[in-house]
Amino acid sequence: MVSEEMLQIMDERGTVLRPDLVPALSDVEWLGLYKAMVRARAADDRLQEAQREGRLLIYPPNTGQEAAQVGPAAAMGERDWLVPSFRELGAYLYRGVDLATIFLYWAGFDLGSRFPERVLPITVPIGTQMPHAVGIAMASSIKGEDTVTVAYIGDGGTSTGDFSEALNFAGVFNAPVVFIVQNNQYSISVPRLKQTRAETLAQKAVAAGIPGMQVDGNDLIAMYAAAQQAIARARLGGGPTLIEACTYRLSPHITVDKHTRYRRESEVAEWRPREPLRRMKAYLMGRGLWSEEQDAALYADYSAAALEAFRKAEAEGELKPEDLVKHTYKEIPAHLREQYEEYVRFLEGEVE
Amino acid sequence: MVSEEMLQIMDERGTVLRPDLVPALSDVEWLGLYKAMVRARAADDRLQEAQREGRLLIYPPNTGQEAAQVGPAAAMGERDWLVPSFRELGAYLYRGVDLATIFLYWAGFDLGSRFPERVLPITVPIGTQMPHAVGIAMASSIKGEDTVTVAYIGDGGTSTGDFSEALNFAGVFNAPVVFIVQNNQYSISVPRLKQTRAETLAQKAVAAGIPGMQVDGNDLIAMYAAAQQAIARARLGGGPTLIEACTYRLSPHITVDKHTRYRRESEVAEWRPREPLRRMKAYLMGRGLWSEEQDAALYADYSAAALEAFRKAEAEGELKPEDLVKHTYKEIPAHLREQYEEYVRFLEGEVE
Amino acid sequence: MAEMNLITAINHALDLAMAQDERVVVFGEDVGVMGGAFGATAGLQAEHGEKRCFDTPLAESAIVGTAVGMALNGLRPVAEIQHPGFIFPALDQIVSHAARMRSRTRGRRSLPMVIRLPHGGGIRAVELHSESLETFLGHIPGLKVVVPSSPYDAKGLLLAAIRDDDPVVFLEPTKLYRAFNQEVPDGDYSVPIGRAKVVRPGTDLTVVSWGAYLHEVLKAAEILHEEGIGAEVIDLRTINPLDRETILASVKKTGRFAVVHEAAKSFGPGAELAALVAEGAFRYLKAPPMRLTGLDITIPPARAEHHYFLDARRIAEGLRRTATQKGTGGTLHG
Amino acid sequence: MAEMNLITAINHALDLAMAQDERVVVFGEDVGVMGGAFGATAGLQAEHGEKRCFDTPLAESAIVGTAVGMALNGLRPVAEIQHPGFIFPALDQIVSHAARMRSRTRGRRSLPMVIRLPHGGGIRAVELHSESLETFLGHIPGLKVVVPSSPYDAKGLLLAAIRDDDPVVFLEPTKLYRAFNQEVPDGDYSVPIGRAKVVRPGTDLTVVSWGAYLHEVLKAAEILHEEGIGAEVIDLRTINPLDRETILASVKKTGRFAVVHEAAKSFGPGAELAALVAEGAFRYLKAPPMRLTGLDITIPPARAEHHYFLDARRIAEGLRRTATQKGTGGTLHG
Ligand SMILES: Cc1ncc(C[n+]2csc(CCOP(=O)(O)OP(=O)(O)O)c2C)c(N)n1
Ligand SMILES: Cc1ncc(C[n+]2csc(CCOP(=O)(O)OP(=O)(O)O)c2C)c(N)n1
Ligand SMILES: [Mg+2]
Ligand SMILES: [Mg+2]
Repeated sequence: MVSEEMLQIMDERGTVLRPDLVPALSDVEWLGLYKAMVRARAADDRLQEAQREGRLLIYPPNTGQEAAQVGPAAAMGERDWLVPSFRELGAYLYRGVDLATIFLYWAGFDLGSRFPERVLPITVPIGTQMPHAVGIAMASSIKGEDTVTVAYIGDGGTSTGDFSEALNFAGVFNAPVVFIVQNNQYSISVPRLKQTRAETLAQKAVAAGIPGMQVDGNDLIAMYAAAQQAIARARLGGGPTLIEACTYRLSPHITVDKHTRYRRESEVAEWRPREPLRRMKAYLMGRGLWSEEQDAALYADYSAAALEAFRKAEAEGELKPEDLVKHTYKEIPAHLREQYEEYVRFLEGEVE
Repeated sequence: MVSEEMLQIMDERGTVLRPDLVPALSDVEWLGLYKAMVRARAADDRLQEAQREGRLLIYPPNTGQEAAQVGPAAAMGERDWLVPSFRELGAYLYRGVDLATIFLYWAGFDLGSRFPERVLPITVPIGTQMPHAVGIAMASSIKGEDTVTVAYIGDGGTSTGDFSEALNFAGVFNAPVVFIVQNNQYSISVPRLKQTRAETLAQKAVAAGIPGMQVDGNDLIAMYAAAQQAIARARLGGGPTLIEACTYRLSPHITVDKHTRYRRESEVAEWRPREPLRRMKAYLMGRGLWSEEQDAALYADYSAAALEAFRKAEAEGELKPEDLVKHTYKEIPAHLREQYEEYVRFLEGEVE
Repeated sequence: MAEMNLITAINHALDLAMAQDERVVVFGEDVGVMGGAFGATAGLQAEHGEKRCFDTPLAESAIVGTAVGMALNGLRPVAEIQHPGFIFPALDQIVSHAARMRSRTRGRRSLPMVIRLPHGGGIRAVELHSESLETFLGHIPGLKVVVPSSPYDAKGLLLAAIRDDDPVVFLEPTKLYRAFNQEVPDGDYSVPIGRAKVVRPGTDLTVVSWGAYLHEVLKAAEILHEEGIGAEVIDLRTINPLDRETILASVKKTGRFAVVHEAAKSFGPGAELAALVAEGAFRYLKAPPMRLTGLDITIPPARAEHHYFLDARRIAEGLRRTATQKGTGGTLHG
Repeated sequence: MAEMNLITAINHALDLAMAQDERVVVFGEDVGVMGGAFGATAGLQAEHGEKRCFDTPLAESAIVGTAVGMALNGLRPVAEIQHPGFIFPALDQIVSHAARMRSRTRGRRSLPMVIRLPHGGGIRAVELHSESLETFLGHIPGLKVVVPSSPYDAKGLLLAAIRDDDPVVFLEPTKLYRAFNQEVPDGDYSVPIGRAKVVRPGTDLTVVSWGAYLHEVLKAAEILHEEGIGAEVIDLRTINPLDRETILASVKKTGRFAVVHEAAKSFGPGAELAALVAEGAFRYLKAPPMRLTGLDITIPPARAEHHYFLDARRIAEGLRRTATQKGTGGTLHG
């Protein structure tokens, strides 16, 4: 059930190798997907800058992984659920997450988790979101709804117990869920080859008896096609699929990470020409749908929009002390109210 | 890396189908292995009786799984490690565990965990022993020793996160460990088919990129052959193997389990003729090495020996209060000593 | 009204909740055809279908993790963990998600989910079947933790837990499953989470306990009664949030306090109770707060567990010491 | 002797232990080439080889579980967990095995292993990077738990932990990693596990704290000193087993007690300390024991964490209340 070869539809120069496999999107739609990648890139660049300026506390860059995120996000239906990990900027933005929200999250603001209903917030403990995705999908089945859940995880995350348990549950309950492994070749400093002896991460699906496939994660067309097919199958009751998106993290793990401690610049340089935007742009330009000028203008627009979003975000107030205790339980229990009141008394200098 | 077909060397009537694959053991050695199965069966029968008589608190029977246990245990080298789960009577006995120790364990006596150095004690939390086996094997590699670790788990246990994490570690560190999954078709009431959608449990190995194979777990010759090969490979630096032993739990999950709540008697009846002792006996008798009379006498001897072991075990004293606090830490900390002394004062009625 | 034991009361509560609200689903290891290791879910699959009561693979983290997902997507999952010690593989999902989702999203998402599991010992079981988990679970902000001590409370608290919009861990004292019968209403009712109950009034000392031990404490109180010592016994019922009001009111009246629990002493639940009494009723205390607890050891094997678990006699001895200690701790004239 | 910060002291301890004893191996996520998320293992792989210092896949349960196996097979493993909250996936291995193997085998097997992990907050990190784990770990019989508050103690306690034949969890206050330098001996020494230390003498009240907060408490003590209140400050250093002797001796002298910690209050480590003081020094107490702790909430996001974590001013305010409360709790004339 695991395909032997990595799915690639468009090569690294944007030439379509498998016209038979190209999904039937209009030119405008392909252009729309490309624009979503540019938007993610521009936002990512600005977020990285913001971190360097000290406006964010920390930030996990996304550069190079846009196709693996925009492709599946675009293939989702409106009422489908997205269960991200933490590095899915392209998918968040596509699924309607406000960039200001992302900014606020990494700025360490409390107000950063205002995600749309069907997009789960960022979660930090690696792997733990996988069972949530399966549970959401199981609930869809139980309720007789035909929504599908798309869940993201990294190559490192595939080593966690929760990942395996979740895949196995998904198989047993035939849950309508699509797992996207963004294999960006590193788990912080640990290279993919030291993460597991499995030849592919797609073959992790075999343990759960579900279909797995490896896709060129920098090929937007292939990522869209693979996700579309898997989502359609899940929607029709065909159960879960694991998609390994082979991509590369062109940036450090997080903005403060000195990645040359564990990988050579030359390796990064080798991957750079294969990155997804360049490729899709070549495809669109080859078809006369796009120009360098338009591209530069678009990037500039998105950059400006990002900066505007940041400014808006920063204008939001900080968390007030009372917000602290309001969201532990639906109703504030007595002991917590007392603790809060004691703190307020301290703040007011009214201590007896 | 996962074989397509289940390895069977001897069919259900004891006829050798694949003479080319029969390991080069002498007649006496094969007979010895068979005797080990009879010993396990006799002990198991007596332990089940003892439970019904109230001498044991609980007991997980083993009937039908003897080949899956004696085969690998016999293929191990003297200094190899055995990491059992809790239903491996045949393997324990073969690796030198005193039957009295097993008896004491299920009788709820404290003194029940006197296992030989290289046999880990029974552990109850399913799946958690797998990383221990890998750690032991990693330590062997680190120390430059050529010992191999053989670890047991059940079909239900393959769904745990610890199982997957352990397999993955074993692959990454090329650990000299052989995992035996005793697929006895049930995890308490949950049938194998509801435990995972994987067609075989052997294919769970694929997720970790290690070899996996499915073996007729009721075929002693096949179990010995498969384990021998895997152990030899591990010893020579070839890394881990997963062996799925397809067998059947002919008895209830534990002695107090009413197994007809979840499976039909007819299903059990279907499996009965395929059980491992009957088959190996036919093989030996076919070769003129064994007779029904000898068989009956052997079973009677082992039964008597088992009862004798139980009597010996029950003569052992119960745990004394001071033993309670002696083994939490290497040295008894002050607070625990005080707690103990307070208890002793209570027992002595000397309370102030 | 019918006489029933605690496990039947739980079974009735689940059945009722499933009948009333189709969002309620019940799952875990062996809960379907077999009806659970102890029979709590007997008949539910037959009655409500395989979609709403089903077996899972053997994986506690995924059991709790999928419950989180189901709760996010509109169901009210009730997950069963088979034995006390098997909560540990799932603790990460509880700490990192179940208890945290509301605060992580500043109240925008709630997780109405229940985790049921057997609790406590004295049942001569193998390892990890007799553990007490109050401390591990009680220290997790965002989680509610309840422990019934009777069939009536079991049904009422479980119904309350299932209807609560916060995640609740429902601890079921295994020893009480079939220990005694009690009249339990056939229909709907609930017992409020967060309220302790004075189950025996008294004036000489306050004793807080819960679960199976409550019954040993009541026996101990009877022993003391015959000696002329009146113990006020409080069934805690909820571990988090604690009902400090009921406890402190009693201690202020009696001036003496003991807590009795199965868990190990150090960092055990009794520490919190002793501390809150020392803080909240300091001036009323005539003797130090007393903790009668398990030893700071792993629960011993079945045949030695009687050294670990307290019976009424041993409890009475401890309470007697507290009740008779010279009352010179400057109380009342504070 | 050299001036160094806490993380360097840890690095030196690991290096020394590895050089002295070839059974010591160090592993975890990113500890090899990268030298660990905070640099604790920098250079160890280069110095001692890939067999003795290596990266693992991302799987905390297996990290601790393989450590158990290695310890059983003659090594002395030192496993690193990358951030505080990621101990939870491994807690089952700790409870069910690491802490239990000795009692399970009645002393026939011991597990000399160390689990190191960053601990505590105030570092403006994302979720699950700032947690305090004393209660979860302290309540597990068979486990030792230590927390250094200075480079000197970090090196000495870590060497003691590695040589201990019981499993030790070594909590490293992240906030102190690079907070200050201290003279630390180049060579071998150890700081005994299980001993608290009076780090500032005083006569008016006893304050117990540890880790990063100890330094805030010392600042608070300075504030009080200027007001004429003498706080005796004790660095707890070991969470389990607790050094009751040192604490009780101090409280018997001062008659007042406060514990200051980062963890949430309910069922937090302060409960145990307050309880043991109430039990063990009842007649000496002039005021109720005081707990200055985190709120009973999930640690808030970075920009709001200052509401949660206590600074010297807030600590001083609490201590002042305890120190000045009318001393009418019938003490001393008991
Ligand atoms: C359970 C857990 N352990 C450790 C970490 C620390 N950590 C954060 S990101 C990361 C690497 C994740 O690698 P991968 O899954 O490949 O995702 P990527 O960062 O490459 O997107 C680690 C170890 C964590 N967040 N959660
Ligand atoms: C972590 C954990 N969860 C649940 C249990 C309760 N339990 C005991 S045996 C068992 C079934 C195990 O099935 P399998 O692995 O197939 O082994 P078998 O009993 O068939 O030998 C379960 C669920 C347990 N011991 N450990
Ligand atoms: Mg990665
Ligand atoms: Mg089985």
